Amino acid sequence: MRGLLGLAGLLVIVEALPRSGLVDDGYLPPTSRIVAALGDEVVTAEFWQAVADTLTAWVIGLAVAVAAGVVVGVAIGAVPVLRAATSSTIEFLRPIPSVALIPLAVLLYGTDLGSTLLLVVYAAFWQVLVQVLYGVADVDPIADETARSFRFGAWARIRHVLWPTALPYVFTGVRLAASVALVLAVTAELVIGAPGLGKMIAVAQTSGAVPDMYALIAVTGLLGVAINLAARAFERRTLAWHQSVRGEVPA
Amino acid sequence: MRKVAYVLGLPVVLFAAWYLISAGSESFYAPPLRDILASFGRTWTLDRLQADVLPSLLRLTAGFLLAAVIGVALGVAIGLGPRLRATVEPVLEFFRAIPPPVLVPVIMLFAGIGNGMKIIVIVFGCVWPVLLNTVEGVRAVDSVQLDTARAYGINGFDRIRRVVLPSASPQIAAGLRQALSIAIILMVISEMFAASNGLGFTIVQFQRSFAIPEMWSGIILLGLLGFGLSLLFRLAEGRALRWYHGLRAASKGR
Amino acid sequence: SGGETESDGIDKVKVGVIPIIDVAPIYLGQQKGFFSNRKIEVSMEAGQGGAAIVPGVVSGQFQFGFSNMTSLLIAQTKNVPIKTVAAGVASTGEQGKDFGGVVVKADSPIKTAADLAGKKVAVNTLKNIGDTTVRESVRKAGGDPKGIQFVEMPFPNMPAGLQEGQVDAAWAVEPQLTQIKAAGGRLVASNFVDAAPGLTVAAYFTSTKLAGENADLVKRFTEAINESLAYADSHPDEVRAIIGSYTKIDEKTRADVTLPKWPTEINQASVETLAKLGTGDGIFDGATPDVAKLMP
Amino acid sequence: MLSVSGLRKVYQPHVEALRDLTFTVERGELVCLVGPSGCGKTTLLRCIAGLLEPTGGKVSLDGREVSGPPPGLAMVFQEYGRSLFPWMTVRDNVELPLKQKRLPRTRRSALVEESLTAVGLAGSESAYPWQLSGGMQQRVAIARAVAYEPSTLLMDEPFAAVDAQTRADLEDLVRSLWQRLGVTVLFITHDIDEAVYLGQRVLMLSSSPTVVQDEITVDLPAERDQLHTRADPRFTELRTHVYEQIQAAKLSTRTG
Amino acid sequence: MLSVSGLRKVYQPHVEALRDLTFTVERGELVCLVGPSGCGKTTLLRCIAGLLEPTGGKVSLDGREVSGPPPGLAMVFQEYGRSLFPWMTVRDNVELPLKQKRLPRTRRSALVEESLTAVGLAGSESAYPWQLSGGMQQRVAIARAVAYEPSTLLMDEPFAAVDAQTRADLEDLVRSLWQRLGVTVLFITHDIDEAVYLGQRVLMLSSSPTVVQDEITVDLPAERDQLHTRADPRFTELRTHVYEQIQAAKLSTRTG
Ligand SMILES: Nc1ncnc2c1ncn2[C@@H]1O[C@H](COP(=O)(O)OP(=O)(O)OP(=O)(O)O)[C@@H](O)[C@H]1O
Ligand SMILES: Nc1ncnc2c1ncn2[C@@H]1O[C@H](COP(=O)(O)OP(=O)(O)OP(=O)(O)O)[C@@H](O)[C@H]1O
Ligand SMILES: [Mg+2]
Ligand SMILES: [Mg+2]
Repeated sequence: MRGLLGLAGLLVIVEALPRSGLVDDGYLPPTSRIVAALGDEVVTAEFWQAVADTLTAWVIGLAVAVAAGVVVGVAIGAVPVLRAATSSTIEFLRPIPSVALIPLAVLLYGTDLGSTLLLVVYAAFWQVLVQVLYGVADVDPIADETARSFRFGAWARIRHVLWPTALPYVFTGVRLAASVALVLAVTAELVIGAPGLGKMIAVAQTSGAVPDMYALIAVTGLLGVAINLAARAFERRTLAWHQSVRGEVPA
Repeated sequence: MRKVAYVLGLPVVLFAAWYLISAGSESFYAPPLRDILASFGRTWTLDRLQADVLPSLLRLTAGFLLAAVIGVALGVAIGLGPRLRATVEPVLEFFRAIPPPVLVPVIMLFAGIGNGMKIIVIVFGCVWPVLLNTVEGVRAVDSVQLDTARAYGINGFDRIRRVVLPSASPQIAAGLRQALSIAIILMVISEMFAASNGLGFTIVQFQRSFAIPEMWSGIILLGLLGFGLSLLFRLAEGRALRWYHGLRAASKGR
Repeated sequence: SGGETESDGIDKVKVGVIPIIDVAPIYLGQQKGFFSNRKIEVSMEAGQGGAAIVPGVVSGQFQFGFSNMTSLLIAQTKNVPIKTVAAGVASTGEQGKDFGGVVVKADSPIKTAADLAGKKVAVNTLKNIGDTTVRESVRKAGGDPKGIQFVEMPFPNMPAGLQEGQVDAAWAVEPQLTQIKAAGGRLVASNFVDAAPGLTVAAYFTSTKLAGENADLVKRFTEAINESLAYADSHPDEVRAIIGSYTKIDEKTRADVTLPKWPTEINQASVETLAKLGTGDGIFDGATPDVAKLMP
Repeated sequence: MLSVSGLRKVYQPHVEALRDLTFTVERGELVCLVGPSGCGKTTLLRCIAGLLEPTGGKVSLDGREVSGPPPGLAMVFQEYGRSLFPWMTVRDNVELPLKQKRLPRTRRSALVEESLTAVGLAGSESAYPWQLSGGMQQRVAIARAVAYEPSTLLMDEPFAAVDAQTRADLEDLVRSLWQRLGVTVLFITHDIDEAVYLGQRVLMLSSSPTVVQDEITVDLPAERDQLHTRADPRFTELRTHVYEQIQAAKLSTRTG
Repeated sequence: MLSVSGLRKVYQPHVEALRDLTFTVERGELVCLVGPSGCGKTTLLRCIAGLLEPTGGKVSLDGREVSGPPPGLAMVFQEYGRSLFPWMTVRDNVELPLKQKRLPRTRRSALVEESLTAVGLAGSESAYPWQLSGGMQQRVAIARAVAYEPSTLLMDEPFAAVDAQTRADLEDLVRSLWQRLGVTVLFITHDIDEAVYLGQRVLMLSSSPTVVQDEITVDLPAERDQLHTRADPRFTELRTHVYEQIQAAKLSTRTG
């Protein structure tokens, strides 16, 4: 409910800025004009096709990145030797921007979904991985000793101790990855020209159709908001036990 | 000795594999590693480093530090205030989902094309992991610790400084770590548009002028840069979080 | 290989293009059936520039691509295995009435190209066709191009960049050129015109591999493109209409923009000139492009 | 004066930890609180400290209603391990509240040293809490409260993890501190002997839903010592009385 | 049979928690361990459970050297709060080790219910640990160990947070469990009466550097009950002996 208030505030500011003449409305059109442009877009099948394309790339890419990030993260985090052996490689690969891999992606997949996926997965994977690694390191030693004293096997310790501890970190990782994946999906479309919202933004941009461009950017942002809402709701249900969700400190 | 082996082992293996597999490569865009390495020395001369890598690093540092300060400050405020969180979270999520390449032109409208724009782009992209992790870390502060602080009248800024931040610091460190590599990525992206120097600019320029081995050498340099920075980061973290790592190691019998 | 060949002998062909006015003929040709006549089913893949299109063509993901001439020359010096197959777009050759030019704000002290010396000029990419041709304009106007400070700025940002004084001048193309002029901007040079008469600005190209393996497909594609170019050149109204189908340029702007020329031949002399200009400006890293090798 | 009236606390969604508590503690009084496990003692202490909002009734300290932690209050938490800050050394943990009080540096170090010595931890100043044994951690928490020189001291089973001898020493420490500073002390314990030995009064809580089941005044001489006081027949009488009351409290819930 | 010989443990960088400990516990014996706070009892228990690598000496259980947690061992940790998993309900916490033992479902629920009832927590099965009072949490940890039906049971001050009456009940629970299952029990406590009441033997540790200071065999009848055993003159004699020994241990460090 309050969140709507925040968004409404943003809308008002964007309406007021160009109207007051603080910025040229040719470059930042007021909310009303952006909304009008959005209205023109949402009735076209092309628009929904683009949204669907972007979301498909996002969902698949995110799913792959999260699954891989969690599995690799837990494996590396739980086995100290692996961690020591891989950390330098991880640190080396992580800062390589997905965008620098565009030629490689195009080389391999052209403008197909594969291209977008490669970039999305590459970028989102590290977000999850790093969070999982920190989460795994956060296991309470006493809780772990308890499990060991009852002779929990490796798998049971991962499942019952390590995983619940890492879960809040994983959630943060997934939320970070979700938006990074969206960002990369749109960027890939934007630069490579794979079908989707990004391509529409690129077209609007080169054509100087400013309100359209902002309308499409807004759609991307709104997708982000929706994704976060879903993530929060899911988190509230799964992390009911966690300190951060137990209820805000009273008094 | 052993540490060095761990650090270098896997990279050496991977590079060797790359070297062998690519040795006979005919592909224009995936040249043999031999050529890439050969061009590395030629390309990244001292002049180049000074002219392109140094400005990049300065922008990176400025952007990262700014993002760290903003992320932590905002994160603490949001993490402590459930009402504030409910109000601003959607707006933040909205901006978080907007791709920086789309945003660069928009930011350019307001911030021009100088270093300011590039730093803003870096901040805009890498503030999120810091912010999110700070929020979560702050929310997860042990309730008994908080009660202790409250009972002893440790309030306001002191509570944040002495209890909330230290307690959340492991998670904040995770966020900063993420932010660092994102900052590098955004440094490159910001320099892809409207720049005339910088590491990102150089790489893009190589790509545009079909100097592919040079482009790959630039990507390797990025990796090395990231590795070096993360090493520095780990040193700093090891210092700041000594208590935490000690606590973790304590009952493992080590 | 040459795309997928269906059982009925129709070749599916992907062409990497930038969604701007310059490539209107291929869309028009597609609509008019110039490609299907020749058993080619074209589809356009819109990329944001050479970064995506050239690797796509080299790797065979696209069969053909569209790129500006200077980029192709650079590629040639690096032995990128590509070859042009047809002309893409050419300057109108009329001073003050070309589809690209250098513009300044109405109240700018810059009156002629010679005044650009020592100023900040926006181009979409550094070390490419924009800056070499602008330098030539300055030279021709009697100025010294050495002191020009070129900065990169995407075309869509130029109107704002100029307005806000982020740059002193901008080398813009349509539709931004019309937009800037409508906002009171003043044209100070037609750089394509200054560079060479009948300058071929861009061309369609393919990989040498495809050219060698499927000469027939390349031939049919070239014929289809040429027919499209010729048709476009003589039917400006249809061009203005088709632009609306793949861009978001509004109708009024579409009616106002200056359309380029679409000759069917690459003007080799102009390409030689471009090559010389580029060599002089050092954008080929000391190499000299071999124009003949690039030609169809 | 601390006064609790009609205090009620219901945890979400419907655990009624306290039903209706009313009692007062005079300024400078030392009152012990006993009651079965889970009856709501910790809840009560948290409400008094202003850490928990009561569902009903009110708490006031020196005439002012408690709505947040009142100044001059120190509390020793039952979860001693979690109430120490793991990122600070023992010295810093003890010193932190003193810094908040803006005491000068020399005064602070004197207080820290004095209190750590009093709990038998001189020499462990620069260790981190997690390098200490359970009992040592608990003593750090006690030292922190003692060094603070509070006007109201709330202690939640503060000696649960220390050995018998140390416990006796700490009991005497609390009594001497109380006598010296005139501090109001509310002391939760499970050890009935301890309650009788320490307190001027002992409040007995029933098991939940919790009310004040009974209360006795400990009419032993103010000068107490481990040997003689505990051997006093009146001491034995009192402790038997408390014991029976608690047993009654327990039984009442078991059967009812 | 549990045998500890020459056990030494030095924490990084140079805290010598245990100097040289040697003792044995027969199979099915119930031995209590007392010693001053911080003397190394918890450290000893961790070494026996195979959770901590000794610096010197060795621990063997039934003839096999302990290098990791041996099978059939259950431990109640001093930090009961942190040893419960906050993401699981009380029931799941107790049940989890049984699942690891691959007991059938019906057997598991029977054990869970039985043990929770034995510690007086029937009805709190579906609460989370952090919704419970300190004493209740500690009882969950005890229930978890009891339900496990271990062959060796290590308990580190397991009754520190519960009230006197519950404590007496739990003492009897441990004794009956021990008699019924023939489990070997090593029990750390600060309560000397408890040590004498529960154990067949009481081991007294010195303060650090820690060695076994003394040991007594509790020659009270095997059938014990709270009322009569504690009233037994022999009981008083034994507890006085232990008390004096511990005091001696303390004094020796204070002066030396
Ligand atoms: N956060 C909570 N949520 C729900 N119920 C709670 C919460 N905290 C405490 N309770 C319940 O309130 C009751 C009283 O708890 P409290 O901790 O005050 O008991 P206590 O008297 O301190 O017990 P002990 O002597 O065992 O420490 C218990 O039944 C407990 O289950
Ligand atoms: N992780 C650690 N690092 C360094 N020193 C430690 C560590 N853990 C325990 N110690 C030290 O070892 C000694 C013995 O600790 P231990 O916890 O075994 O004592 P204890 O007998 O269980 O005491 P208590 O009765 O207070 O619980 C103490 O002096 C403590 O400071
Ligand atoms: Mg309590
Ligand atoms: Mg201990």
